[in-house]
Amino acid sequence: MAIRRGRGVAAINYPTGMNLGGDPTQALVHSTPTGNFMVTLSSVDLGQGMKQIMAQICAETIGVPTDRVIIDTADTDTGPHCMGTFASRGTHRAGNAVIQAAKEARQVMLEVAAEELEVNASDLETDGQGNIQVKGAPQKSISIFDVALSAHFKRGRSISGRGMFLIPRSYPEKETGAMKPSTCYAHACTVAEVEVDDETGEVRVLKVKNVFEIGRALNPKMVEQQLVGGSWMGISHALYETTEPYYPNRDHGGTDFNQYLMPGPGDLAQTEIIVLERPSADGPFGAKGPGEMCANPQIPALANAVFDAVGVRIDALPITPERVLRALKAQAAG
Amino acid sequence: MAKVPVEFTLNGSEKAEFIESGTTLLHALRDKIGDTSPKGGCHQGTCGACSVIIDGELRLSCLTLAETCNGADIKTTAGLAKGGVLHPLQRAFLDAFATQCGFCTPGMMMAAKVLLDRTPNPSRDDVVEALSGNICRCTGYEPIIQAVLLTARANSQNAA
Amino acid sequence: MPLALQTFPTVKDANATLQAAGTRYLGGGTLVIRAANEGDVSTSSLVRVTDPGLSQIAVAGGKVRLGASVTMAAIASHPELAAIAPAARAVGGPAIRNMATVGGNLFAPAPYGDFAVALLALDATVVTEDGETPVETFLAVRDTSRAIVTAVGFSLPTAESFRFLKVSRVKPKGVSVLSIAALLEMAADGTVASVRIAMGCMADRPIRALAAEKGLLGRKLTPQGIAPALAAAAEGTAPITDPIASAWYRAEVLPVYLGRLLLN
Amino acid sequence: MEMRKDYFADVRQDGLHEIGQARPRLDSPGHVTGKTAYFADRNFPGMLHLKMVRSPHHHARIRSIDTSEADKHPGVVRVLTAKDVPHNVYTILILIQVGPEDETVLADGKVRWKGEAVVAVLAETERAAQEGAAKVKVDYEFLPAVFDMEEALKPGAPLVNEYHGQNYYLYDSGECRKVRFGDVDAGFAQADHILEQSYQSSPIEHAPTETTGCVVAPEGNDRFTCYTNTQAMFFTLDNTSIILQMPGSKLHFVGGTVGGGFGGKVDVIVEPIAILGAKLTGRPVSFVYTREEEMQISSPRAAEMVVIKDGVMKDGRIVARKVTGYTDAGAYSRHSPYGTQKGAAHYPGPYTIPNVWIDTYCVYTNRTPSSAMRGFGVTIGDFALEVQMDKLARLIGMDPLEFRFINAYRDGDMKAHRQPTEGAALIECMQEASRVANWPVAGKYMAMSSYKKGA
Repeated sequence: MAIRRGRGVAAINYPTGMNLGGDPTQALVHSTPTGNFMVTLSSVDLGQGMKQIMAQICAETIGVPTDRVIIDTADTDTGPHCMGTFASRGTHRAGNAVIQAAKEARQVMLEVAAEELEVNASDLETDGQGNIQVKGAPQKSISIFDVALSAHFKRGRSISGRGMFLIPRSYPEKETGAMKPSTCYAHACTVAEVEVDDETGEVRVLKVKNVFEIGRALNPKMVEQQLVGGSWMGISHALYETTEPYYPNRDHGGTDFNQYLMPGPGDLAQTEIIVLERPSADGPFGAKGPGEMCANPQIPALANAVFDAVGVRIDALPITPERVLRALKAQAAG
Repeated sequence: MAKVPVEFTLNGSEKAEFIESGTTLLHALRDKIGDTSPKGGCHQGTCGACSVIIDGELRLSCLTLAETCNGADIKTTAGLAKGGVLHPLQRAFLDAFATQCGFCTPGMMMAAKVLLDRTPNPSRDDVVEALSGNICRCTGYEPIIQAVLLTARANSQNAA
Repeated sequence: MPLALQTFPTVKDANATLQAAGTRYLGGGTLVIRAANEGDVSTSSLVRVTDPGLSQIAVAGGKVRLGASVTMAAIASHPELAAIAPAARAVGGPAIRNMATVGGNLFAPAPYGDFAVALLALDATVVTEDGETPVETFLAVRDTSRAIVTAVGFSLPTAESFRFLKVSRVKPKGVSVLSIAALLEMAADGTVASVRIAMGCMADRPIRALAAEKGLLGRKLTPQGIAPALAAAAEGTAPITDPIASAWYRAEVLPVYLGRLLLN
Repeated sequence: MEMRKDYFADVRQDGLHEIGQARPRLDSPGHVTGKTAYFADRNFPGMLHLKMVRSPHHHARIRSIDTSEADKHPGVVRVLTAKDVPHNVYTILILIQVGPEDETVLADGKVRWKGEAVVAVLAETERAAQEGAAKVKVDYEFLPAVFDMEEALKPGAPLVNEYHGQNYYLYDSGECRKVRFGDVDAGFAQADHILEQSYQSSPIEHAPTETTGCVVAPEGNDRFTCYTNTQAMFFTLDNTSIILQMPGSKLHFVGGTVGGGFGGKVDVIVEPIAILGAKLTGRPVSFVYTREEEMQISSPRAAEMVVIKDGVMKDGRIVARKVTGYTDAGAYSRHSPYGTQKGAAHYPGPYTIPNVWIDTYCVYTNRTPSSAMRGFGVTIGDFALEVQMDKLARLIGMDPLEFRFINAYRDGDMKAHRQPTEGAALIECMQEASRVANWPVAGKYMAMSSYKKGA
């Protein structure tokens, strides 16, 4: 028996948002009487944390702490249209809509503050802690709490804003395929190390080192969640997963989590994540969509690592022990 | 349909219900009693999202008939926090960013709680084994393992 | 008809009810309740027995008697059953092990039933109201068995004599690619004096590796010594094909893993 | 995780108050206390349960459906067939003008995949619905089925879906989406080596821990509230409006808290029939996929076949790349024509290649309809492209990482679909990978930049 080691590399890019655009998202922002901000959307949180990110984006734009923002989403009686959560579009599309809405609300907020402070709105800034102050003279300030009370009960102003983000749809040219699929792309490069048991075809993933360029990590811990979980899913796709293990034969499809294989907590590779940020031109604070692409580069990197280890190419997914063993036997047979 | 009585203790309070014979504990808890913290991810015993603690042991409520739990002491994730204060495991799951979609979280915490109740200072392998019947599709497991180890470390520091 | 559970204090009472159509015995629930949840409407009545004797573990004079309701977790943590604990621990995750029973495992179709593989290697006896049956015979006719299994009995092996290996793709908990249990007695000269090998996933239920057993007798546990046994290991097998692995793969790696079990 | 802030520092504004900060997630306290409300955590008195009778055959004509025994079964409240669905033939992308309508909510006259929905049974309990479903009798006449994409594309293959008329999706560009850039034949003629390889995948399931489903409650005023785990609220609402021929104002969808999606919850499958059931019975309705349905009935990621032919020079430049991609849509379109087209836009990968030819086909077979999944249209393509890159590097005796530097796209490079590259960062990712993985490359590659040449 021999355990043989190998490593492989892969580099990829991935578009942010629906292919060819044409996928709008809207947002509404308004202040409560005491200066909390309600973001109304119909975007869906699948667990990636879209509610939290929209709160941070709104907070940054308005100039308040994130805990002053409330997200009301995915009720079609209240939330304006969103195309949906898919195609790595949530943060990019909804984030831009929230920024636009929050900017409009912020402008009203500053106008009310300007009236209270008897200065020009253009001379005001927020301190990020819940106050509005005169630029260069921070002692002259008013709390957003008081500004909102004033707007509601004294000045009859609605501190609110509307946001809409749409990348116009591109139609591919029939003969050449000329088109504009996306406005920004995330990037990744993964190096994977494996051990292959040449008697059983079992592949053990020792290490994956993933470098991701995602535009901007709006919340680094949440980015880490996505990238770590995505890297696991990439490994899973590469080595384990299929609903039809004998495709194109339809038989023996798994119907539960025992038969549908995914790496367990005892199969985890040592995983390293490095993040680079090249802000995108049109993303919210430069963000791109990292959610999908983070599960892609591990797959070819592992395929290449298996070849590096045992000298056989598995060009069909998933790279099961059976496929490796069959290839090794064919190799031995010459 | 014949109804049968069931009585058990749920998170310290007495519960008595008439249920249809053959009802799983998962359905009884969720649909009759209103504790929706155990989740139905598979109803097959393969995902662990419905895990509860019965008389100190980790069980799958989707494969347990409610009427076999008469007199039992049942604990669910809904009962972990006391008086509005989070249980150390809950705190650790927050601090370790160990939840994404959150659907597996209540089951994971039940599995982790049983482990820590018996093995206050578990090794990583102990944690991996304890969580091995619970599926998570979002996190890649590592943050959850870290959250459990973090809880153990915090507990041992508090005890010291 | 809705599903209904009937509870009896003794096996005798339950056995009578179990003869009715659409009735199944409820052990740990991992097979029967699952089937009901998945829409199997052929079962409308479940029967269970609360006799505490069914959950008892008795170890005396080198003999073990496990009540049919004894769980995998109870076996795995029993201080006197350390030798067979690996086979009990091979079943499911912690929650499943708290529920899955010895009796149920005898009926679990491949790729499940790892503990029954161990019982087959141990030459266990299956106890019902009708009497005692060798596990090998019982497994062969289990599909038509109607009497409730009350216990299994076997001689407790020493830790050195009993070996168990489960191969799964997912760790630490995954269903079997295959499992192998071996009971080996060595002679003073280091050769195999007696051997029973059982395999999971090499048929729809646990089966003996008779040819491999024969090939091992009188041989040393060295690569050369076991070579004939490994070469014969697949004889008489009909490995299953399922989402975990194909019959081809299982047959290919059986001698590899048998070799590792014997040499380690 | 480590942030490498030294890259692109000149174009990034750091030091913001909330952005870039690891704020705790506002939803996590709900998750750890079990208080987060998923759709299935809503329970209404008198709620009915919907179970689907599904096709046991891959391809068959339905001669007759007899629901009389099911109708009479205790606990069964209503049995629905195709004739109950106002607009039974639909396709979800019709909202963005991608047709034709090609799928039935409930099978009408024919089934095209094993598992297709035929009859819906609504009952007081899940058990009664299961029992009722078991009593539905459907008389099928088997038809030949095709499972292999190459077979499906051959003349004379069984026709999978009459609404298309052929076993591929017809784009405005013809039988495939095309990209033509440069002169690929001239590129091959010039190349030192040519390598043509074929790559294959099989379907993959999203396998979220929460299965697809919804709970519908009549509001009592002719409106219906649908608690759902859809990934796209209005997409689902608007398609439901079309299928049920109900004004959208009668529909109220509540969701947004989903137990994992990964692309698996953008098909509009459970909501229309559940709302129809609520409408016809006046009762709340729950339709939740079993785990078995989630694994085998819900759309998987498509199986794909990718054939890549490359011309490469000894110095490492790829001078021509021809990619033919096949996406196994299964029996119906769902999102597959979109995903196939996304593949065409993605090839030839993040590399600058002067001569490119792309054809991507969306192929119909008698299998579970596939649809979107994390990395839709790209994931399998990237597997093929990046294994091909490894093979090419070895073919010319070059380090695989260095080989990628030579071909990596940079700002200003023209892509095959005729957009100039903007915001590239592939080179920097590879440079960092070289460092962290201790995979050294020549200094000239470490000195490269994605920035516009000369800028």
